[in-house]
Amino acid sequence: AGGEAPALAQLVKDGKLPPLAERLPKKPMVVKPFEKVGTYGGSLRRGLRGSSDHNGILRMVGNQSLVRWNLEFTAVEPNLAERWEVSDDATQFTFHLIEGVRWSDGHPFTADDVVFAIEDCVKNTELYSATPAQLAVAGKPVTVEKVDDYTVRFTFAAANALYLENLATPLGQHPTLFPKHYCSQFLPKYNPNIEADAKKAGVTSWTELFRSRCGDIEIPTRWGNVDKPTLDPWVVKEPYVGGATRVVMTRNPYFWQVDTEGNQLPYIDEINFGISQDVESLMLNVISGKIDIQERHISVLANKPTLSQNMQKGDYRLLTLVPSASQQCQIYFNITHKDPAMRKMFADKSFRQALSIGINRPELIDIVYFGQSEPYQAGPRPTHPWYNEKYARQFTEFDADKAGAMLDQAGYKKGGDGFRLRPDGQKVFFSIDVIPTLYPDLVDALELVKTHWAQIGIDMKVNTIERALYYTRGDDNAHDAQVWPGPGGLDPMLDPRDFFAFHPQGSRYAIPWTLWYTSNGARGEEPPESQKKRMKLFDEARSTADLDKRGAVMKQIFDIAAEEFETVGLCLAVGGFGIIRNNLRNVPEKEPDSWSWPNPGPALPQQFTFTS
Amino acid sequence: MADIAVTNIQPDRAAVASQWQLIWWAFRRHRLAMVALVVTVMMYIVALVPGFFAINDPNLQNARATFHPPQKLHLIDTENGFSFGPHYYPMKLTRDPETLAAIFKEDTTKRVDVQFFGRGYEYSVFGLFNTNIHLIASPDRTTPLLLFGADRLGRDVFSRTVQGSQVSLSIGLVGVFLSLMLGIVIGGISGYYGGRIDFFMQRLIDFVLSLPTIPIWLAMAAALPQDWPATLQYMMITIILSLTGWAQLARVVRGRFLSLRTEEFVAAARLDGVREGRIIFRHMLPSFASHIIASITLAVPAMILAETSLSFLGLGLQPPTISWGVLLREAQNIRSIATAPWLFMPGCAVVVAVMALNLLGDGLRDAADPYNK
Amino acid sequence: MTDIVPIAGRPLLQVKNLTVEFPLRTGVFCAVSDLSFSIEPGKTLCVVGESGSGKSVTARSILQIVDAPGRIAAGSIILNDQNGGSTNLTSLNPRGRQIRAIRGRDIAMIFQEPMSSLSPIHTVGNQIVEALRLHTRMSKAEARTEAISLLKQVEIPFPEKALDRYAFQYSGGMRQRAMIAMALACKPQLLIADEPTTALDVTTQAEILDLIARLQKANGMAVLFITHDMGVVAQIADDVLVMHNGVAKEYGPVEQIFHAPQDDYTRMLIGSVLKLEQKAEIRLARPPLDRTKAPILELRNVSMDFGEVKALDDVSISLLPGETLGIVGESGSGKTTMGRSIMRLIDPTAGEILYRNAGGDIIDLATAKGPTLAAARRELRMVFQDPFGSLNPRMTVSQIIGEPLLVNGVAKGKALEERVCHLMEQVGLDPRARERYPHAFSGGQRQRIGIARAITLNPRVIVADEATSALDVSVRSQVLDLLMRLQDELGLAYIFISHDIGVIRYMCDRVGVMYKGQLVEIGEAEQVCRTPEHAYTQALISAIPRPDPRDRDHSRRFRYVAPVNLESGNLKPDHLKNGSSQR
Amino acid sequence: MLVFIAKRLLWMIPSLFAVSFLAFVLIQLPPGDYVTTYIATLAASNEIVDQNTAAQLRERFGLDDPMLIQYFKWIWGILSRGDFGISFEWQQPVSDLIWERMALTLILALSTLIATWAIALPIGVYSAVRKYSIGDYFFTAFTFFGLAVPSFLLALVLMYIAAVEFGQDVGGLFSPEYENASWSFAKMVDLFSHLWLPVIILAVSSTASLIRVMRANMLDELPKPYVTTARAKGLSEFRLLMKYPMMIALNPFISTIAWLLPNLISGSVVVAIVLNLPTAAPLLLQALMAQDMYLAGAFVLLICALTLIGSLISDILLALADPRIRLE
Ligand SMILES: Nc1ncnc2c1ncn2[C@@H]1O[C@H](COP(=O)(O)OP(=O)(O)OP(=O)(O)O)[C@@H](O)[C@H]1O
Ligand SMILES: Nc1ncnc2c1ncn2[C@@H]1O[C@H](COP(=O)(O)OP(=O)(O)OP(=O)(O)O)[C@@H](O)[C@H]1O
Ligand SMILES: [Mg+2]
Ligand SMILES: [Mg+2]
Repeated sequence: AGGEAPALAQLVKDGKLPPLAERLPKKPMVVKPFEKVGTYGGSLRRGLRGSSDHNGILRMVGNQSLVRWNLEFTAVEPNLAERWEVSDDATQFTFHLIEGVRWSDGHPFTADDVVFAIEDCVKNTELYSATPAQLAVAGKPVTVEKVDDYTVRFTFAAANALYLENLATPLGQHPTLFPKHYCSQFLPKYNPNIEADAKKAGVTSWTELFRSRCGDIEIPTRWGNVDKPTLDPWVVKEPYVGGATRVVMTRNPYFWQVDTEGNQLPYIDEINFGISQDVESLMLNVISGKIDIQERHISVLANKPTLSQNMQKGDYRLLTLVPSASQQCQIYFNITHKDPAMRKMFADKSFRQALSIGINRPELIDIVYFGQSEPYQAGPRPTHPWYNEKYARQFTEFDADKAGAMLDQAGYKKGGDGFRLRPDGQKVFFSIDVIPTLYPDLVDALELVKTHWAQIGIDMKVNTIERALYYTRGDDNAHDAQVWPGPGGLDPMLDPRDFFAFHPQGSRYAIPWTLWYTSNGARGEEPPESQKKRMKLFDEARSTADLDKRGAVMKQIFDIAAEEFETVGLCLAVGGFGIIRNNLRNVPEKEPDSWSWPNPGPALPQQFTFTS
Repeated sequence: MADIAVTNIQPDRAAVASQWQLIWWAFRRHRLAMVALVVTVMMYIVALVPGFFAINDPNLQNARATFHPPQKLHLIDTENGFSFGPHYYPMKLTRDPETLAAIFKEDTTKRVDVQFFGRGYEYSVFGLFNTNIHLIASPDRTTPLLLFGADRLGRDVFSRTVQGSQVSLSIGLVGVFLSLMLGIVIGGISGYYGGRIDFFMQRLIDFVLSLPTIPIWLAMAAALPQDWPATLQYMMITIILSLTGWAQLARVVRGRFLSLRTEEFVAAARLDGVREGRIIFRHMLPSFASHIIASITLAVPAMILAETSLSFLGLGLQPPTISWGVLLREAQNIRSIATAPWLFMPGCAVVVAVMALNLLGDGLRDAADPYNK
Repeated sequence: MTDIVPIAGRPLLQVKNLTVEFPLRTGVFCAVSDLSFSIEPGKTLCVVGESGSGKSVTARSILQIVDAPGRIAAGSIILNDQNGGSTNLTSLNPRGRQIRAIRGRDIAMIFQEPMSSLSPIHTVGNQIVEALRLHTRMSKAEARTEAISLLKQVEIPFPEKALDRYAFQYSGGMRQRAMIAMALACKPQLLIADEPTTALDVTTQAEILDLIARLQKANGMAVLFITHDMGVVAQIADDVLVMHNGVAKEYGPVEQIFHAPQDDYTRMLIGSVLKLEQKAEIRLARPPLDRTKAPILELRNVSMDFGEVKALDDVSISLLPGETLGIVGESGSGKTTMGRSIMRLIDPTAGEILYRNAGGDIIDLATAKGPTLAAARRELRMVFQDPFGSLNPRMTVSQIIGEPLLVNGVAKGKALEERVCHLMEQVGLDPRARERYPHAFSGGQRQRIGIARAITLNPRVIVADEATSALDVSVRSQVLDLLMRLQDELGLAYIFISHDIGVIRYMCDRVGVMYKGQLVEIGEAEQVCRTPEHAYTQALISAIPRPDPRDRDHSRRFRYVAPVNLESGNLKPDHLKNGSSQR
Repeated sequence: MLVFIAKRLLWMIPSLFAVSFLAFVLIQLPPGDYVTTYIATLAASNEIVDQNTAAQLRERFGLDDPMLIQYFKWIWGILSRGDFGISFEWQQPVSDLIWERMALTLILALSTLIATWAIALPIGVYSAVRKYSIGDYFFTAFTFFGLAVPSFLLALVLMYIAAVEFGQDVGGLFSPEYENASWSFAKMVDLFSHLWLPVIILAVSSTASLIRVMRANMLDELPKPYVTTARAKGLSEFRLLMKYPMMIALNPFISTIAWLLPNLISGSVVVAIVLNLPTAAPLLLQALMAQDMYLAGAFVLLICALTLIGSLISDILLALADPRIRLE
């Protein structure tokens, strides 16, 4: 028999709460503490930034999906579903829920809730005019049926081999998001008076009301309603609403996990998210020891010396983040440029190759990244089983002379002022868009690249622009080139934007091709064969459940991508870092840094504990 | 009064000075203002040819000099015998492996003599020709002289400060003067005529005043053509801002003019046949000159600093453009406060500029004040 | 402090070897040098002298309020109080508590330029009450009552209402009287009056002089009286100090000055007085005016109301080319308002002001606009009653005088300089002072700047509002002669607003007499001065002080009281009252 | 006067319309809309929004309507129901979000105003009267410092010192226990105990400029003859200054009342962000950045209304302070 938090024990004694045994499932999920069994108590302080930081809460508490990632970010593990079966064609997934799990108000969590969440909520076209991508395959939404009280079956119209991985990401939380007994009151199907209720609540429609009460995965209102039952270790006490200066979450007395000694989790009583508007004040709180664990927002390389120097003062240790991204700075030349001459230039592979070897990467890494990286092009990180040496390292050797020769050969001869001319006589000139507020290091890096390229006769402008504009220019295909960190270092399946024209807002070297791909050829521009081939291969990989087979397919993609050399990378994504107060234990000091592995969530904060 | 009892007055009629001469004479007596004038002129000379005064290429990144503290320029060398001449010692760099913090130590065994009018990096003068002669140059390119230290990329803060003066002392001022002119003219007309004209002008001013500035900034940043150079864009922003910024001055001018216009000397000027414009500018405005001089001298630092706030919001000038605002913005973080306070040296430049301009303004005010003889 | 016993032979104030200097760019200017005099309680010392001779500077030195950069370079000013103590005022800190206690309470001062010396943003009452409460223990209400009675004593009509009005709503003379009321508020031991009656008509002036004399009698108040009006000097002075170029030319009893002057300058001064007693020679030499010519300016039924105050009430008058029309009248009777209406500085509420311009076209100035008005203004000029206020404090004198020439494109550069110098010389100013700002001039000098400015453009009509009130007699006669010469040369017409009947008689062809906004009498100057018809005019003429100390008979004086006394509500016929009936 | 005020109030209506419309246009002028910026924000943490979700958001917020229609829908909501619309970002009615923030902003603005004037006016007068004295130089040096140091840098340094050297918690306007508490006396006390730091920081630069301007204006008024008259009455130098030249030198400051509030809001954005103040500025900025139109629009509308009122008040004060203007 395990223990429970003293405060809860007191409530039980007062008769205000059922005893622990009644609150826990029969076979509660057992979590092995990272270091040792913890002790109850304490309030964990963490910072949020501004008003759009709801994902900062999600990452900490909101990972209670049917499945979850393991700590290493390599495999999917059971969570609310204690096991599952997948049909061979990867179209049917049957999940067996842990029996006796309760929502934070004590109401049992059953298959009905999952069916309700998908069938009544997500598939309600008034609420979701389009089904979230994860839950739709081949344009058709998934069907969810209740097999028994604790068994649900998901059926897709076509193979969806990645579904489990997707389910483990934050975007896969829909099935466990909406408690039927609470949220049904906001649906017309269950509540005929819903429009009147909406009026009374001061909103214009029932959908507004639903969202403000039940939230959604990535909107602030998910944390704005103290009444909504959840399955999370902590529940909202002081909500995240407009104008709030902090958010407080308190332990969920019905949380369904225990440690190896059967003690109900979480150990920590309360989480206190202070909301800072500015990173610097967050930094101040960190170095003066007012934050217990933080990596979000402060993980800027330039902060590292300051954070290191204040380790003693702030009484914390450093947390190393393993980037899941592959590339610190990927340069996307617009191969599909509107101007034919520019297009021709960027589409010229040897031009791109010459520019790539014209960059003195070691110097750049030394200056901008404190020597903390290595030259790199693209593809899975060296530690990943699908690592592709050629794709990752080709054309990273700095050789200005060779670059010059290549450019000469490609027809870009030097003009009078030392800068090269295009075959049509125009000076070679283009600008690279970068968002300084978001990625200040990329500005520094590009500045250096500019000087390197000037040496080989290429004139480039570092175009620092505002965020929304960056997107608009990309969407309009109006950019010469843009930079962004390249993803897919540890999760190549989830964001393959650099490997082929996959992401309409990410694969910035050929946005029209991505449109062609995502719209099944209806929009955009038809890509060349090599792209089409990769698109097909990726679709194949996506529907391959077998990991090895899938890897083989993906490796083909990397080979082609390496050959085509569409994007130019600078260096391997640099590891981020964070801080952990010395009295906070059970925290892995090294963890992946990814949205798919929404750190630190999969490290299970419910088993974090304070030592005195 | 046949003869005034004046001693030492030249009898010559022509000995009488014009008002400008008078002001200049009065100004010259004001020692602090003269110093301020000299400083201001020097700052503008620097701003004209910053390359000449810079020691190192302001954009040159140097891996071994990141967060390099300021270096001392020695005059007397006692380490290697005894000798005179401006020189410095290169710093030796070691890095703390854990914290990545750099540790610099002066290496007194090596001595580098600085050269005056020596050769350094190449820069262009007014965009006309290129040269590489600098006021101060260091013969040793590998261990450059960093008078104000270096920033996170090992760039020379001194040279950047010098370079930044160009933008900071010029572009922002365009807006200042534009809004000044608009404010005086519109406020002057409103206050001079009063009545109905005033009423409508005031509604216009109210309207402009209540226009929210932040959305204008944001909209502006987006609306300007992207292929303009950063400085031109920024100039446009300041100009457009001045199109709303005039309203404040206009209100103040108008308030003052409303009472001034009842003064007898204004009536006298009107009878003299002076046109409205001249009445406003030549007759009424001087009575208000102190306020306006004060406003200008205040607006200049405000403009230099506004740039820092603008870039804080992701607007305004952005690196790689160098201006004092950008430099300060880059320095504005806990890291600089805690570990690299020399990054605030551009702030000292701002202080000096502000001080010089204000003292200059004070001097002008005093010199133009008829009661101050 | 009401019943003091004058300590015989012990002067109240002793000024010894006073020297006041103004350091200027080109050297040190000595405004007063080595000046000594003393005043006994209950006595009056009149200071006369050329305009700019240092009278005001001397007066200001006593209170330690000489304008920067002026400084008392040498000498002492001893104030002997009634308890036997004495203080050297020059040794006191000008901001200190001691001198502050003396200012206003022991020594009060009436400034020469009352129009600029009152705060523009406080009511007159407020400023008087402040003076009262500063040195006495009066409550607010008491002080207010006292202030009302003071205003009444200085002849301000409707004092209860006037108390709450602002200086710019007062006429020039009313402001001056307000200043006087303020200075008298605390019943000082010494009153320094710097040309306190320049803006007052003779009847009001007589009342004020009587008031001062009463206080002198009752409180033993000593008076230092600066004036250009030798008539006043003759009437009130015990001693006279004649100044010239900062030094005392003559200092002695009034009898001596008038009847046995020792100094040449004094003799010249007295001579000028006599000159102004008659019609000007130039005037007499001129052929009579052609009365048949069409008037150059004609006012038809002009009225002007300021709220309930009717400043002009249905005034009709005409002016012939080349004519000098004098306007006299009680202070506050609307003279300035008339002048300003003609210049269209204010828009009259009713009536027409017809001006026949050089081309012969008739323009209604009351409604003219834009270029028509601007063109007319070139030919019509004005000398303002307030010389200080009408000079831009931030322009040098040469700029002020040159401005009309410059903006009308008449002269530029060197030529302009020449013209300015010439004009300054014409009005008796030293052209070398043209780089100075207006505040560095004496009151009379400023007035001459105003005159110089008015004659720059060779106008056709000049409205001169008290244009020579601050000038000493000799300069005044020079300036008047100049004006008449110009008139003959250019065919100028003048509207000459003045309180000085002597001046009117000296140069005017016709005189209009105003009373409470109405033109009550108009006629040939000689005739109006000799045999006035209207009772008010008779009272006016009767109140002219004689420039002879032996003739101090006040019994000739009449006081005119308006036919309808609206306040008491009973109708009374026109009646003449024996001058200061209270006595 | 009453007629004047009534007329001015009436005129505020078209002004408000014009400004709100212009603001609405301005807010939308930057490329993209709320959804784009929303996606961009999340992308900054490499977080991804489902494409379908994005399209859906757009439809739900009516972002597909033409702007005019959006504007009129919004204005009509305000006029007919006092409904300022809903904040996209918070899914909350705008009116729930703005009032408390506006109130705090006003408190901060007024405190700053009082502090500024209380410090600056006497110093300005002193500097003018004792021109080029040691004291004048001292204050001059102070003002230059205040002018040249960006206020948020000052904020940062003060916070750094307070946090690192003294272990004090300085951000925000409330202690944690009052953060979300309802209003009470204790909360007010807590508020004022936190208010001083932002007030000082915000007041520094405005105080500095106020001192300079006041000094200049006083220097103009001091030699006027009416000051001498007052002096000759025996008035003490202090009372004399306060009553006469100061009242006239104040004229320009009265004119500034009009834009105090908008200035404080735009001027304090960065400071408020650094110091974490729960005032309108950061929320407004955030709303603008996110193109959360209705929230931003409501703020802008309120600020505009307050500006117009401020300008009315300032005009009334101007007329009260100077009879020459009043009696025109
Ligand atoms: N601030 C000043 N700077 C320079 N000179 C001055 C200043 N004030 C006065 N003066 C000069 O001092 C002289 C004496 O001036 P003051 O005012 O005493 O003359 P006044 O005798 O009162 O003449 P008036 O009768 O015209 O008023 C004048 O020549 C004047 O130009
Ligand atoms: N701006 C004004 N507002 C209100 N009343 C005014 C104004 N100007 C003049 N008055 C009033 O109009 C009347 C006439 O004034 P005006 O200045 O014409 O008198 P005046 O004859 O020139 O007197 P003085 O000889 O004293 O200068 C006075 O009662 C005065 O108080
Ligand atoms: Mg005088
Ligand atoms: Mg008058």
